[in-house]
Amino acid sequence: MIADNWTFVAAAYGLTAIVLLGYWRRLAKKERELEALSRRNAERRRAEPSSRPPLDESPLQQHPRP
Amino acid sequence: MSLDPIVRVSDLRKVFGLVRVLDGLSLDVHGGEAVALLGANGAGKTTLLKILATLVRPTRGTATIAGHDVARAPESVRPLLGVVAHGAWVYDDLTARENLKFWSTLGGLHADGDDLAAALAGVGLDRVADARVRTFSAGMKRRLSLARVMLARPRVLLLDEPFAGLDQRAKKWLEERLEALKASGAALLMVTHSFGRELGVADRLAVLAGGRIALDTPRGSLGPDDIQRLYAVHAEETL
Amino acid sequence: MVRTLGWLTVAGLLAGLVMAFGVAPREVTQGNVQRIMYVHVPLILASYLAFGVLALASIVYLIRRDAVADRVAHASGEVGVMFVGLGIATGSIWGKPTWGTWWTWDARLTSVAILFVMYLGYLLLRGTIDDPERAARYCAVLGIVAALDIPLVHFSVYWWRTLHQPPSLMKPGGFTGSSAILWPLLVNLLAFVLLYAYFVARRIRLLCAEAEAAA
Amino acid sequence: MSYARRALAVAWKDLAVERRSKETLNALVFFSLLLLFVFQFTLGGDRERLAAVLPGVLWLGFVLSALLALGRTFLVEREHDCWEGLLLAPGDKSAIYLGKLVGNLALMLVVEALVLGLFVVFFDIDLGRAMPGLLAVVLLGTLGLAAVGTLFAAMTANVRARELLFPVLLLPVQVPVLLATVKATEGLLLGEPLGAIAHWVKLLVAADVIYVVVSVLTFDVVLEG
Repeated sequence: MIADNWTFVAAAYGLTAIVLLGYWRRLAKKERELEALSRRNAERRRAEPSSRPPLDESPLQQHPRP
Repeated sequence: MSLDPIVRVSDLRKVFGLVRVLDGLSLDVHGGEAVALLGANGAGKTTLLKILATLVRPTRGTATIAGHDVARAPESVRPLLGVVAHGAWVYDDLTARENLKFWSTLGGLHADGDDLAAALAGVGLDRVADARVRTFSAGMKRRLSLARVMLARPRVLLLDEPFAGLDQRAKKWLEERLEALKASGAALLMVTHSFGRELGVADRLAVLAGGRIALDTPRGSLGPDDIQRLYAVHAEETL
Repeated sequence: MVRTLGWLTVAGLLAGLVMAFGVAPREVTQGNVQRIMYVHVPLILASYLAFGVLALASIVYLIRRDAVADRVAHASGEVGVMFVGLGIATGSIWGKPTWGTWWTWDARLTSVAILFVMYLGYLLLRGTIDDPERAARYCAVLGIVAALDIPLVHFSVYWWRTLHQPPSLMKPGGFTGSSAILWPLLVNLLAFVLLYAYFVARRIRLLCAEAEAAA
Repeated sequence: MSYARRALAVAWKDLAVERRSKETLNALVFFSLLLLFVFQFTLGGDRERLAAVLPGVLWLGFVLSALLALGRTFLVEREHDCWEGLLLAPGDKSAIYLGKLVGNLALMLVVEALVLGLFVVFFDIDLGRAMPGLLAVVLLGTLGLAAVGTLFAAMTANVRARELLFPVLLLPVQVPVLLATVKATEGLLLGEPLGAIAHWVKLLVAADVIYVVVSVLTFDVVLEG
């Protein structure tokens, strides 16, 4: 009967809990950030509806000349 | 000039990241007609060509060539296309004849030795047919890619600054080739920056600004300076 | 909908814990350290589910070019890699007291490690390509190739191992399949499948929101 | 049947460009000489150790040169701006894939023959008995590497950090092929009959079929630009 090393069991379950919670919090945080961003965009868009975004063509992402 | 246009673009929009490069662009080109597309750097001229060439998907709006949608049915559009872009699509380590043979085979054409020789002679490369393309000048490479295009006898020709880097003799020669293609019923859409003799081929001028066609006028008797003025008015006003 | 799924998951996980520590017997040969199995095995099986869903979503994307299918694949890949990574970690934590070493080239751990690296590559590819449409297409192809590769990986690793050491089916150190162990395992498996579904749903919603914000 | 002609045209073009420029071939020849010296310095002296490690060392040499060769598959298209030309070629794009695959296979087999030759000469190994079996294993293994390698080369051709991304994507997927080839080679060099490594050969055949079929089916999507 080998010794009951609960420490290993705790480590395994603890690590799993930490990582899963961490992922959950990251999701929640990103959702909040996005919420704030879209609210700000909505306000900005209401403030000056007629403005046209700048015309400088960003480098074509389709075929960047490496 | 045939009646209904071969190339129809309606309300085309293309967004790169946050930038609306094309925003509600509409343009038609008929068979046997050449349209010169002018516009400031970055106005979206090359993007329009790439969308028509089925290389880039539009964000919204439709573009059709001979009735086939370039985004949904690229396979039926591609055999109709002749594209002469910045890159001349040539392999430096192959000879002119080998390049031509490769592209014609890849295009599914059954061009035999004489067709290749005739095409090379047509673009004045017969003497250097078996020389490595590595030794060619930019103008010669452009003529080789034009020979490639003419072999396929395309119904629509998309040209991205075809005259750039050519000397006077080569420009005159290219002009004749494009007139011949127009006469054979092909539709030409040519992006260009200069207002000089290159526009001789064009039946219509279109100025692209603000993601849309700001001006679309038959060239008629307009001289280089009228075009310059018209361009200045339309191209700058919306920047 | 997602909120109820969330609470259901929490309930499932709690039930799993109760089963793992309360109901499940103390394993004869290994002692309590064997309870790690109730989190290690479900994590790995759930990750297989994730990679299966990823492959299916990739096929749907290639056929219908439907952006949601691509997001399902993306979300499933992310959660799958996290689960399989945790599966490896818990497996090696479990291996330490049982075999005395953190890592052994045991057939199951080896093939799981290969999956981990393969699908890490999937996430890397997705992160490298800026244009969303192209990223979706390439990742769909990789998702399918990787899924087809899983059986090949399993066969090759098992043959490679069995020539030297008897295969350990479900967990390191042999598997005494008695029903007392089976029920806690099934409950935990259900809990982790629910967790997988919940995380994927939240991640898809986030991806949709990001796409809208960008448009 | 323009499909076959187009595939052959691509293969011919790649081999012609390679024969004339010899860029990749030179790099690979130099690389295998380098490999030989490194193994000579580290393992040369002790014959038993070398014999035990030879299968792994041999296939390590093959895989590394495969990575070099496969990573450059679409380099000529990118450098000469011909990528769009391939995109606009009408018809089924998998013809281009098969053409590139044949080109890659030819190049890799040449280099592998060289590496094998160098090993036999410098380490004076007797391959006599193992030869027919080894030939089959090398062919099947190389096809496995090239099939997925050519597909992933197309995927990573226009991507940032492609030199890093290509091996990271290819190697994990190729673990079954690597395991099978090394184990089969080991069996052959120990003089075991072909029967003893039959299961590895079957795995290689299965892997090759799967890889080629899935690559042909999905190449159109990858080459869409």
